[in-house]
Amino acid sequence: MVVKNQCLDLEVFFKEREAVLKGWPTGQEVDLEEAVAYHKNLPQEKVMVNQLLSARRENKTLIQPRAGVALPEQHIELLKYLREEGEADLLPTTIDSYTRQNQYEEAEKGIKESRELGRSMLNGFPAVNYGVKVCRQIIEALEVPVEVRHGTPDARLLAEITLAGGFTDFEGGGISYNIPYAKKVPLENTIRYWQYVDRLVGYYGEQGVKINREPFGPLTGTLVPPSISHSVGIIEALLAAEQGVKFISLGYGQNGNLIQDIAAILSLKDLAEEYLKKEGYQDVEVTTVFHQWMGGFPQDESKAFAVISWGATAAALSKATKVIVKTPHEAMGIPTKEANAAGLKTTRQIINMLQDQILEQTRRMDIEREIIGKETRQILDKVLELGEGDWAEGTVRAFAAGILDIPFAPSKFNAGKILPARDNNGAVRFINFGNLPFSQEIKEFHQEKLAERGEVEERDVGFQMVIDDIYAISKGMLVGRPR
Amino acid sequence: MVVKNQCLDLEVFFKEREAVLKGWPTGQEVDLEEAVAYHKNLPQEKVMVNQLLSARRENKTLIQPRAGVALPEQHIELLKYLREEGEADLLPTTIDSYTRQNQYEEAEKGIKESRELGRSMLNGFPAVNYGVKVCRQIIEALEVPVEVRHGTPDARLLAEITLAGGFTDFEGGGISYNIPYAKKVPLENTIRYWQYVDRLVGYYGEQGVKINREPFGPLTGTLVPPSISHSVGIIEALLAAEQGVKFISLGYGQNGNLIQDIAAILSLKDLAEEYLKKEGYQDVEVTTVFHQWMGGFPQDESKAFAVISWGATAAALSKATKVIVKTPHEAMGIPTKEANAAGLKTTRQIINMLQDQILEQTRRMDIEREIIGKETRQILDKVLELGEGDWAEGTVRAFAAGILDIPFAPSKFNAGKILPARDNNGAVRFINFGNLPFSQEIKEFHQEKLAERGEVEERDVGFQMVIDDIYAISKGMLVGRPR
Amino acid sequence: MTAKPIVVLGVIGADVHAIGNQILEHALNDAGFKVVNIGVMASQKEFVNAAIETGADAIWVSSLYGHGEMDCRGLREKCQEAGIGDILIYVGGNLVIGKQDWENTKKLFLNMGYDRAYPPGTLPETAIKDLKEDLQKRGKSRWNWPS
Amino acid sequence: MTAKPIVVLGVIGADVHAIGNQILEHALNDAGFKVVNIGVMASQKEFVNAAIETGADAIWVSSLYGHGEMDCRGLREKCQEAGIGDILIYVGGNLVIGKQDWENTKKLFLNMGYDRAYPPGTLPETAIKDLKEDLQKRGKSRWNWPS
Ligand code: B12
Ligand code: B12
Repeated sequence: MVVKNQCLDLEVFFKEREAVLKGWPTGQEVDLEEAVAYHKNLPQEKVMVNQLLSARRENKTLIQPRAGVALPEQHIELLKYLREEGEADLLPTTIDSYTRQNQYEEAEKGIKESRELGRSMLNGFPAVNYGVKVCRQIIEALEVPVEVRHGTPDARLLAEITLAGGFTDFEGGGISYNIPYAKKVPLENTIRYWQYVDRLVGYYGEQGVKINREPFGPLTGTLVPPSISHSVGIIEALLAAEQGVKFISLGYGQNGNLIQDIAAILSLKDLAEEYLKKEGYQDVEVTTVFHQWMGGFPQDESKAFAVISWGATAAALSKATKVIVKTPHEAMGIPTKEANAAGLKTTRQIINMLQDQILEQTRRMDIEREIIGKETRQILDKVLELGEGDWAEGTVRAFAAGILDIPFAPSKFNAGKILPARDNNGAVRFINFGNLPFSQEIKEFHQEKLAERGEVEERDVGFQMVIDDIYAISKGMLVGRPR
Repeated sequence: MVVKNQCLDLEVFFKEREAVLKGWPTGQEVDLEEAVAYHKNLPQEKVMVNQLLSARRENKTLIQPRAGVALPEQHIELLKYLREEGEADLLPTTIDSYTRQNQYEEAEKGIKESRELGRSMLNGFPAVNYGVKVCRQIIEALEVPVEVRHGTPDARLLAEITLAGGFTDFEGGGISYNIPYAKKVPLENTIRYWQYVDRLVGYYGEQGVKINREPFGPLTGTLVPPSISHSVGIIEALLAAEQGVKFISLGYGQNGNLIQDIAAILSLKDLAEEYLKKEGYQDVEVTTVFHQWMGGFPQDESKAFAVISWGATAAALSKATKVIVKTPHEAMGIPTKEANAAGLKTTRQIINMLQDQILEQTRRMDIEREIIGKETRQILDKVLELGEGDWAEGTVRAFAAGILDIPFAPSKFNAGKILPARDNNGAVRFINFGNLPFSQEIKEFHQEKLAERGEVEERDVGFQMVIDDIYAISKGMLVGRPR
Repeated sequence: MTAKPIVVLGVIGADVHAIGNQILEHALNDAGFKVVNIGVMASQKEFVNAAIETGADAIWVSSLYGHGEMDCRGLREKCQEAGIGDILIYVGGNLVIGKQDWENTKKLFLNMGYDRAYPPGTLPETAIKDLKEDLQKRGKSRWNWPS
Repeated sequence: MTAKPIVVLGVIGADVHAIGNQILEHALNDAGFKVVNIGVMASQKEFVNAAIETGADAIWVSSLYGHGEMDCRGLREKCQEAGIGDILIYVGGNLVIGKQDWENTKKLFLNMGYDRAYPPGTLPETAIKDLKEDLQKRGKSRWNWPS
């Protein structure tokens, strides 16, 4: 199968749609025309795009948790609590892992078990099984916008049901919800699936309904160098824009070095706008998402609060449009609603205290921005070259060639040849470049930075550093120093 | 009574000493010669000066809690716990409020009630009542240095007993433990009392025993502009140096604006060294202490964790030699040992994650340093002028004239004419200068900064801002915006 | 207009926490009371004397530093001995040591004879509203409160 | 030197958490084992087949994402049916949903037939030490472990 970056023909789209809706009985509940009308009747403050754009305008950082349980009543109760007690600005509905794999039968079992035990046996909310009506109960019970957050390679049916259900933001993308979330799903397939999702969002847009799309920024969440996640995010933005998507939030997972993290958020927006313009998508609005540390967390809750605070700090100082919040239970398991609210409140306090503070651009920050810019452009330009002008084809070929490569990812379509590690100040650099198309200048920059750490630690730059870095934050450090 | 900044004559000192030791029966336990020998036998790592100087050398920030309960067994257990579970680098013994007022009879009652109820009925450890031997039990039970922290206007007997008891650091000063901690004790008295304490420390030093002295930096803990606390700290350093003190830690209470806080710590050390040199004290070692936010805390523990983290962040980025840690119970009451350890662990995680990160000097930081430097010099030079060259006399006259003035202080010897408030970025400025001897340039700087806030908030610069700022952090903000 | 109701305000014991005291004075003034602020480190005797001398309608005792339980015991009895046994006495702050169950603490202080007790972080508004009501109940409704 | 003991390693169910799996592989290799890593999203059947095909001495099952309780049930029985009923089976990760009492969780998995179960955050060293002991008990003490 070959996938081209072309706006899907409406006829093709509607034909495909029939099959998609047959994936599970609830598909039949979806009536596009009626759904458009439903959206148009939503109060303005329940529309994600409105909240994001006004936050961007006012230089504010909004806060959003992750949350999803198996039973609708409990899910609604949870979200209400996170709004009221946790002071969340935006809400999520995190989808369970069976639904993410389109295993709706398994999800049904999970619902049953959960009903019997009275507690959630699923790690998220199985929206497809519940269908449009129950989704709308969620939307109607809450006064703020709700986003679908998941990790689904083929999210066509999920998108149909949740968007008809009144959700106004949909996370994911053909790369970001494949390579970190799947083992053997071909990229051309997921890019195609997500063209469908984006086309659906584009279609809603053409009917006057504003829906936001958010590629999943953090990927594997673990030592992902900014240029890697930026490249993926920008490609997904371009693919979405081609399908008519007008509102895109691009995400980035905190690495922990403040300067690098701020530079990453600033450059992400600049680069995305640069490429969108260059490719002829003039009217796409880009907002940014900062994810608090996505790798392994400390088990101790007091220490987890510190990691959460540090994430909130970087989010506030980078003026990201929103921050996705972790909880003190992160290392242990899906949080209770109290723990979830605790993470939100810590974040809220930091965001508020830093709201009016400004960190100046410094020389180091300029250097980081420049490096991230150069790396991202070198990757993206090579992708386009490989695709002979087509971003979709280019992406498939670039992954095959290791030009795009995500560290620690489970997918067999990922080369897995690059190796990241922290430098002596905790910024994430490359130990191995794999086949990344970086210039000599860039490579030397990374090598020097890592050599500096090697000298301080009196050891070779190598895999043991990577392992130490993977554990570092959970063990109370940023840089994984030898013991 | 007139007090002069002159090294106490040893004969005078020893004569006074006899009376001091009669203040409570335990005074008779103190044998200076034996105490010197005891100190010389202490393991090097139990000596505060060693820990502070090596941290300063390695650019590390050490962490220290506050803690003290009525019963020795429980006190030792508490400190051990804070060391082991809380990972504290340095330990304290916080003294109860009766002892601080030399009300040893009341303290005795408190001990009795505590024994009967099995829980502490005192807000600290009554060291005088227990005497030298029990103090040494504390020192011997722990592997790190322990500091006496209190708030005692007349701490002569307390110093005698605790220093003979093996403590290697003693907090306080004639100004900083009077004006914020007393109502009607004349300044000349407390300066004289603290000359005694400093002379005692100087005497130990002459016998080869290194004891650290730490003026209490945060004063009233609430919106104290850096130049105010810097002036007090530097005067106390000069007074101490005159009595032969060689190791001084100068403190500063976090205000919340990162740039101002970093500038404050950096300028504190520079200014202190400048004045010590200028006044002929060449061999005094200055270290710095950063106090996490000392004003009203949020009641919500998750929010308190954020305030603690933010304090740890500023401490780490300013490279203060140590940071004094708050707890998630701060707004509610004296913390349980678990809550105390929680504050330490949060701080530890932040300090570790930021250990290797560097924030560059920026233009704004330079401006803040310059402003703090100018203000402090203008105050100090006027103090010296009023004292006709004598810092002690100058201090007494300066407080009488409002040249030195501490916001919100309870002492009737404090003019109480200055009024601080936050500017639009949260830095603490002056609304009223009282009689502070500031140049027109400085005054205009503050007025402009506050006018900017007034415009944003569309209200007059005035007392309502002060009230709003006093509550702000406890209500989840930094700047107390109008509702 | 009639005379303003009078409140004696102070921080009891060896307690020097001055900030809340200054804010309470300001808030009571704003609300139309006459405030007699005896400040921090006030003894029970000073509270009683100030109340007698000024013919006060209420006493507001603060205790922040943790010794409240020991310091506050007996104030009601001192007032009775001095012949002002039925004066309104409120208490607030961080009354006991540590984070304790508020209902127990409240009971403790009400049993000591305080008319009302307030937990940490109470805003002045809350207690001022109560005070106006309590005074009204005592037939002092004729005061004209600034609105 | 004799042949290395063989461990089948994988992440069960629809779980894609790959980092711990990669680290475990590395650590087992370093400790002298032969690792057959079937990776993430492995079904019970894949575990059993890999164990049979390679004549494995142990199976290490990871479950991080919260569905461990549902996914892990029945693996011991499948092994029994396949004739390798007494193979060592360890399980670790974030086995259940949420922060739950570990002793209960452990019992749950031991009752399902797992030989050992490890709580979140277990370091590879810990379990490798146990594995060596368990193998030794089974008479496989002749292996020469790298020191
Ligand atoms: C990184 C991460 C991700 C990445 C994974 C990228 C990838 N493909 O690998 C991304 C972002 C994609 C992700 C997705 C999801 N995640 Co996730 N994720 C994490 C996180 C933060 C770190 C995991 C990690 O890499 N740790 C570092 C490695 C080295 O440690 P480890 O995995 O724990 O493994 C070690 C030990 O556990 C042990 N061990 C593991 N297995 C075994 C087996 C044996 C036999 C032995 C002896 C030892 C052992 O040894 C390993 C090496 O030291 C954890 C929380 C945490 N720990 O802080 C959550 C967490 C595991 N994820 C969770 C969840 C719910 C999900 C999602 C379902 C939904 C979501 N919230 O987005 C999806 C799942 C998708 C799917 N189908 O699996 C939950 C699981 C909840 C629960 N059990 O109650 C956790 C605990 C977070 C939380 N508190 O909610 N996640
Ligand atoms: C600032 C501060 C200090 C400053 C005080 C400066 C000064 N002279 O004012 C300094 C640093 C000097 C200090 C010293 C000490 N402090 Co102190 N301090 C604080 C802190 C952080 C804020 C207090 C404050 O100003 N709040 C802002 C004002 C506006 O609020 P407020 O005082 O609570 O008052 C309001 C309400 O409570 C209420 N209210 C108060 N009284 C009354 C009375 C009535 C009738 C009513 C209706 C309402 C009411 O209205 C007020 C206005 O809104 C608190 C903890 C906190 N709250 O976060 C600890 C705290 C009060 N201190 C404490 C302690 C123990 C001490 C020390 C003994 C020892 C120490 N740890 O250093 C010494 C005491 C010295 C002494 N002899 O009193 C403890 C008390 C513990 C307890 N009760 O269990 C606290 C709670 C901190 C803690 N958790 O350990 N402190």
